[in-house]
Amino acid sequence: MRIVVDLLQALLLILVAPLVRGVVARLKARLQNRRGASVWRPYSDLLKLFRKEELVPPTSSAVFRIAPVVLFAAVVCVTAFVPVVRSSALIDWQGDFFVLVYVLALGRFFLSLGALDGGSAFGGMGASREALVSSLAEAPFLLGLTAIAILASRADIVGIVAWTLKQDFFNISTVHLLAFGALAMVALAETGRMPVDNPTTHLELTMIHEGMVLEYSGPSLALIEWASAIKLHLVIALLIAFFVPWGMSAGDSWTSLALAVLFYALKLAVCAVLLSIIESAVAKLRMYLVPDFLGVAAALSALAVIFTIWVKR
Amino acid sequence: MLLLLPLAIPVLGAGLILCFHNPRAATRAALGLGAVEIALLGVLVWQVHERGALHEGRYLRADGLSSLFLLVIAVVSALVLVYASGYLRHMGEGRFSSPRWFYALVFLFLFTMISVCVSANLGLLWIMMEGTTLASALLVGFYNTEGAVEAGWKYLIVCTVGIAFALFGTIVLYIAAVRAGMSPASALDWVSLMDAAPRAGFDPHLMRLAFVFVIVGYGTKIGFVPMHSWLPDAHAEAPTPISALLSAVLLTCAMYAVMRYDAIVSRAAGPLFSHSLLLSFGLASMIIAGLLILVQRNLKRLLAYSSIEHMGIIAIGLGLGGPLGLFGALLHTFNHAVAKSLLFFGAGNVRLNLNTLHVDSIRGLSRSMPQLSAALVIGALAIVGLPPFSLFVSEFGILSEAFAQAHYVVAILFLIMLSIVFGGFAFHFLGMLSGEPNRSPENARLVPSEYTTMACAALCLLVFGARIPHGFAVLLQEAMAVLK
Amino acid sequence: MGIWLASKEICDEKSEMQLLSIKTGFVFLLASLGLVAPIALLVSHAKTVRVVASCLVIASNVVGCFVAVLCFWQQSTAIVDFSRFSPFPLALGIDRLSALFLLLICSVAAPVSIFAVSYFDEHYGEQRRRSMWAFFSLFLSSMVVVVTATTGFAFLIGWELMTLLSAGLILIEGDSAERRHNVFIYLLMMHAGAAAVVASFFLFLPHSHSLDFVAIRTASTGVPAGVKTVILLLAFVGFGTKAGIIPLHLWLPRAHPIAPSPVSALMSGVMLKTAVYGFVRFSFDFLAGSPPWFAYLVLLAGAVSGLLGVLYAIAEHDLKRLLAYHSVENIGIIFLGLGTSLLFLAHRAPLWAALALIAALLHTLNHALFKSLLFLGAGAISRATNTVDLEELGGLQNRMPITGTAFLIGCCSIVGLPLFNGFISEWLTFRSFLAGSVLTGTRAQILLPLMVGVLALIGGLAAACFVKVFGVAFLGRSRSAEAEHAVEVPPSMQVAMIFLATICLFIGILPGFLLRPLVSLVQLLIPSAGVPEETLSIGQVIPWTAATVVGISAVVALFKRRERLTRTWACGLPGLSSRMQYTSTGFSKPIRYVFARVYRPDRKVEQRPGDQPYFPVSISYRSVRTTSYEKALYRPFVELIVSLAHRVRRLQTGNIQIYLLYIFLALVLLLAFLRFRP
Amino acid sequence: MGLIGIATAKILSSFSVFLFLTIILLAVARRISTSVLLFGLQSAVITADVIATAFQEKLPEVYVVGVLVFAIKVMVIPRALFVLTKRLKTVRDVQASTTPTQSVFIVAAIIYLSYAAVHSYAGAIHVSDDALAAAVSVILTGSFLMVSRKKALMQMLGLLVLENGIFLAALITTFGMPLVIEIGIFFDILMGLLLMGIFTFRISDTFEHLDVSKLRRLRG
Repeated sequence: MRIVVDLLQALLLILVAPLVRGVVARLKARLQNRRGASVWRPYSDLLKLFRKEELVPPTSSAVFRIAPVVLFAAVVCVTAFVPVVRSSALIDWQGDFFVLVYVLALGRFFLSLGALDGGSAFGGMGASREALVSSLAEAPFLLGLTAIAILASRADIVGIVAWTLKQDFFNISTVHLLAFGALAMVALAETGRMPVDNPTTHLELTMIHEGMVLEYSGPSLALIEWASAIKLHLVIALLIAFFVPWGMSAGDSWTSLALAVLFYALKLAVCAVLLSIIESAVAKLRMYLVPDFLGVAAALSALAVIFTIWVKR
Repeated sequence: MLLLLPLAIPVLGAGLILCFHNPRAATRAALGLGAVEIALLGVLVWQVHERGALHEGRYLRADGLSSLFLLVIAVVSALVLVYASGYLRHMGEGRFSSPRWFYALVFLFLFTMISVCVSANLGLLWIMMEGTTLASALLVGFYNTEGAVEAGWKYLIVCTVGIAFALFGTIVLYIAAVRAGMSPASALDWVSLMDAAPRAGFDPHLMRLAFVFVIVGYGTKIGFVPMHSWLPDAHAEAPTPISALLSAVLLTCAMYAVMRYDAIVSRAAGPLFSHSLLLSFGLASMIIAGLLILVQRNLKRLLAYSSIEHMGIIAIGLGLGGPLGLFGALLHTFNHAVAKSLLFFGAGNVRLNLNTLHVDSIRGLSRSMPQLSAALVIGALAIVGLPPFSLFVSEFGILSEAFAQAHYVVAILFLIMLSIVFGGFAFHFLGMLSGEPNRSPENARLVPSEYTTMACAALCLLVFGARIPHGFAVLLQEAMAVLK
Repeated sequence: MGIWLASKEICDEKSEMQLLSIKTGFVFLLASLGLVAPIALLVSHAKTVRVVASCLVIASNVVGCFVAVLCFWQQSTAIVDFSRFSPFPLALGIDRLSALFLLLICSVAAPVSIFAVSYFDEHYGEQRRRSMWAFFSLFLSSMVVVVTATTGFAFLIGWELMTLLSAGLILIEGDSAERRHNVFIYLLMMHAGAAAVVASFFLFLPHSHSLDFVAIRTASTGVPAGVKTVILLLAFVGFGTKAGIIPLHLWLPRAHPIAPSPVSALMSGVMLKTAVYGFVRFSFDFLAGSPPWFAYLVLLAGAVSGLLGVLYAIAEHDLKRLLAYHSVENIGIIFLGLGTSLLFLAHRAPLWAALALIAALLHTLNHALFKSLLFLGAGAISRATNTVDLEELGGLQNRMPITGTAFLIGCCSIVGLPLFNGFISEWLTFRSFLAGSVLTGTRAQILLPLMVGVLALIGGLAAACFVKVFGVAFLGRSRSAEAEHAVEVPPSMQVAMIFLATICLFIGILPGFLLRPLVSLVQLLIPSAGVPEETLSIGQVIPWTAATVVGISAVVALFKRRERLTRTWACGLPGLSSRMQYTSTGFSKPIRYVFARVYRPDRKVEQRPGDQPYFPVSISYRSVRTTSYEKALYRPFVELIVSLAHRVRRLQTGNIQIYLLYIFLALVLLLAFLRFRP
Repeated sequence: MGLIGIATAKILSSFSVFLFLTIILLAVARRISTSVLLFGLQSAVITADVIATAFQEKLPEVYVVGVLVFAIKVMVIPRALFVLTKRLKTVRDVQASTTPTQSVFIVAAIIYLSYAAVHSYAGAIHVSDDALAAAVSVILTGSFLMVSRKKALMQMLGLLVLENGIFLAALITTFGMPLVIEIGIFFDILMGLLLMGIFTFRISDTFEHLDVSKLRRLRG
């Protein structure tokens, strides 16, 4: 039973991901006074791409073909770490958030290699910038998680979530606030959203993530797009689980689970709205301001760690 | 008889060799006489081991310590004679500078050094020590060039003055002994002095005074800083085999004299004073010579400064005393003698073939003269005290003693200076050995006499580094027993 | 403290046979490595030399592996005593710590020597090949001696020889003025470091009366605290110099790149580790911990080395130098682990100390494996293209698929990606940092968790760096004709790389089998430590994670895809040339820009002709890192000594009267001393 | 007692004054020949002292030593040095680095210092202050001459003066060393002088001067 629920949680993260993307796109369109495409549009895009033939540069090697697969597998693997509707996950053990971060890094590593394998200037540009962003994002990401882990005296995501569930919502600590700020900023950077990267850009010179996937087409592109949708969803789910887990089902009964799903949908919707507002309101940062952005995140997360001394007792 | 023969042969031999006007005949005669002499020394060493200390009249005596130094003399002079037989091939016939004169003087020089080691009487010791200066001064000035004459003059004057002070020290010791009631006949006899020292009531003040004069005097010959000034000049300007002899044996013989005095004074007036003097001279020599090695550009002068540094090491070993310090110091005299001979031979061949000793103008030896550079590498590694060569072992012993006695300042300075010396040697030798040769040597191959001597020396360093042969270890023990 | 005691108890009759086989194997290892040198130098028949030398080296390493495995997993202790043959006690022995490092040496050396067979054959003529083999085998045996020594004498012999022989190997490769200078710096720094090691050994002497490890261990409790501090500091400086801790790393990026690739692999992969061994031996085994401030010092040094190491690495485009700087980085990570462990030990938290020590030791082993793999890869690249300059490479993956794949595994491992071995140790390090929060009321409570950020930054930058390395060297288009026509290396070289890559993967996926003996080892070093549960859990979980990732990848990859080869999109222009790709320098530009303060670059743009700003014939751009430790740290010191030497030299005036005056002054001074002596 | 006895006592009590005189004159001497003459005089004073000592202490060995001193240091060496100066045809000036006035002051200081230095020892070994101080100041003056005179010949002379001082010290404290040793020492001195003579010839052949302070090719 537990395994089924955990599996379903993971599937939820994977399958709903394009929808989240669609919703955010739609909301953004609305905020910009456009009608926007259907929220199901990402699904049809994926389907279309999966059916297309793939164009491969002649100079490229096997790495070009493997990269999207590894990226996708890594992201899917990570979904098994995150509790969504109840505080449990498929893979659940002490210290797993380091693994989570690093499995994501595995995917990104390969995607960057794939980008370089295209042999074009844009792939290199995207990979180079991605290298900068991700190398600087990793530290605040892990530090933010560390702060919360110290507070909960646990190092497993599920344990932290279970601990948070027991806390009083209104008794929020400074550490949580700081860590949330840091992790939210990191989340924007990790998922390639504004103000770090513009996912909808068509101007090559401003691209980061889009620059990397410029050479990809067909099923490979579909895998990459899907993976980045899952990643977006995943990161939102992670933030929800860490900072507002309340509403998760405590038992295994279907009703409580259904209620939890409902709560989750609600929280997800709020997040989507917030994200679209941020993305509409904020301009993309210049490339060399990104380190400052991440620097602020790092400072916040470091402060969060330092504040644990006084909060923990 | 056994003591007289090794003394008689060099003197007679010197005269004999002078009769051979043909250089080749002179060389052959010298080699033959040398073989006999070395065999006799071997027998003598063996007999001392078998029968204990040997006497010959009141003035000659050989004990364990002498036999160790005799062994050093035998080994080095064997190497030097064989090496010189090839080295002198370029030398013409001139007034006082022909092979026959060379060998004659070498034998005289050997005679004085051997007699230093077998003197039972401190006065005789002094006379013979002065004799070494006189016998070798002409050898230093052998080439009769401007440099050689200058070096020879400085050597003669500086050492004679130094030695004069040693004479004064000897006299002071004599006064102390006579005042303490010893008969004038035995007051300079080392054994009687050693016997009397603990109980005869020597005036400790006079003993210390005597030691000050002796260490300054014989220290001039050893090359202790600041009395070392003659040493680089003499070593650099002398013919290479003589440089090897000076560095490997002459300095060692002077050190032998200091050891004898140190033993008496330690017994009579407590070891603190003499040992601290030895330590300070040792450290000063190590530091100054080590620094000079860094900036020295002439290969033979470089080696000369290294000799000063090693005499400093030996002095530190003696000054520390203790079983390991003494062991290290005695072993180091032997090791240094062999390693320094090897290096001087190498330097001699560099000079023969490239006609220069300037470190900056020697390049790419490893390409142009691989055998020679192998010898130089081994010599350099050994002299800076790296394993697997034997100097590592002796320096390890001395360091152990320094740390075990908690002489931390000495030990740390010792280590720092070893590193600096290493830096100097590494810098100069890397420069000379590697790279493209900038001039082609006139005769790249070593002649057999050269490479056999170098190979023997290198092998000796390696063997002693891996394991001290049993016989030698026994010899060391006997030598240490004499000094205790 | 207890290693030898505990192991002696184990040696009952049952393990008698085993002990015998271990001893035989060990003696065989040393003897055959020692035999290679005379054979290589003296036997005249060239082919025999080649066959015998390579076979002996490889066989001895394989045997060494078995010996190490037996000792490491079964915990047997063997001692081979040569004291009868040497002037000072000289004995070799294998306890568990030694066994770990012996395993490290042999398991790296075996493939490296396989690689070396073809490498030496192709790169050197008859004469140099002989000396290469001789030095190579002696270098290996010196390292074996270092890690198995049980007396200070033996250790120091091995320690000095290791430096010398590696310098010899570098010089056989070539001896231009620049190399000579680098070798000189290498030798000098190593000698100074060795002096510190010598001193730290000898400082035990007044208390232990012998340099036997057992005696040192027993005496260490009686050593006064001040002396202990000095010993620790000296050991840290001495071993830190060898390990390449910043700012003592100066020699490392100079010496490693100029060695032949198999030797670089050994130097970077193995020789640096002997320093880690020495440091662990001193701080954990002999002294059983340190005061907290020392732990902080180690931690700080580790953090600085890690960060600066990786930052300097990113700015490099010479592959071997880049890898050398990564050695600095990884040594930094290892010392982060060691410092953490010492800190826990100082605060009496043995369990966590054990965890951090396991992390450090495992990272030591891992780094040896992947760094030698990467250096072998660099060797393969240089064989195929005659260069290791990244700007001249590109597109090698299609031409050298096996090398490329192995190299990729190496890259993933060094970055610390999951499924590869580097991750396991980095994860353990992360976990021990996290555990720092249990040390309430100490500075470590914040400092250790903050180190998570430092290590994450190091990891992130390393990832960026190796994306660059692999992407620029192996992917995309070739940037030079040599890279265009590169061919795969011969099978023996492939075998070597595949072997190392397999071990990396194996440890990365099934770490449990290695962690169990590591735990027992650490329990001996830190007596009251239990079994950290992390070591168990990661062994169980990582395989599942791996299975998930691999399974999903396999499933996804199974979908057959239609492919069509087309030219890369070039914005509508006729075509791309290789010069349009991102270069290594271009790739690292953003990071160099962000960390400009670390590099303090000196940029220079030269344009020709200078008077036409818009139509130059050529533009050259040069950006040189100016942060230099020589200038800030070493130069003043060196200049002081040299100026002192020059001043001393002036004392030797050449005037005999002055010389005589020196003698008289010395005499007068001594007489005055005698007169006014206290 | 008799006349000889009185003479002996006079010699023994006053020889130090003569020695002081010789060394002061040595300090101001400007010509090499004068210096050699002064050295001969000094040796003669010492010979007288040796003979007087031998007579007073009734030591037959010491007579032999006295004869040797007379033969070598008063007869042979000064003559050889004269011959040498003539043969070498160099300028006759001693070429001092100090003016005669400075030299006198330095020698005076040396004499004073010698008294100060020997004071603590002289009592201990039952020797008169004067005699011991004379010996020490002769040694020191020899050293001073070596350091301050640039001519090679003057260095030899300085060495001889130094040697004289040491000999004197041995004589007055212990009535000389054993005879064999003394003979050896004399032999050494002779040989040393012979060698130095050879070298002075070589120097003048090679460099065409005898100024040792200009021999500075080897340094550093």
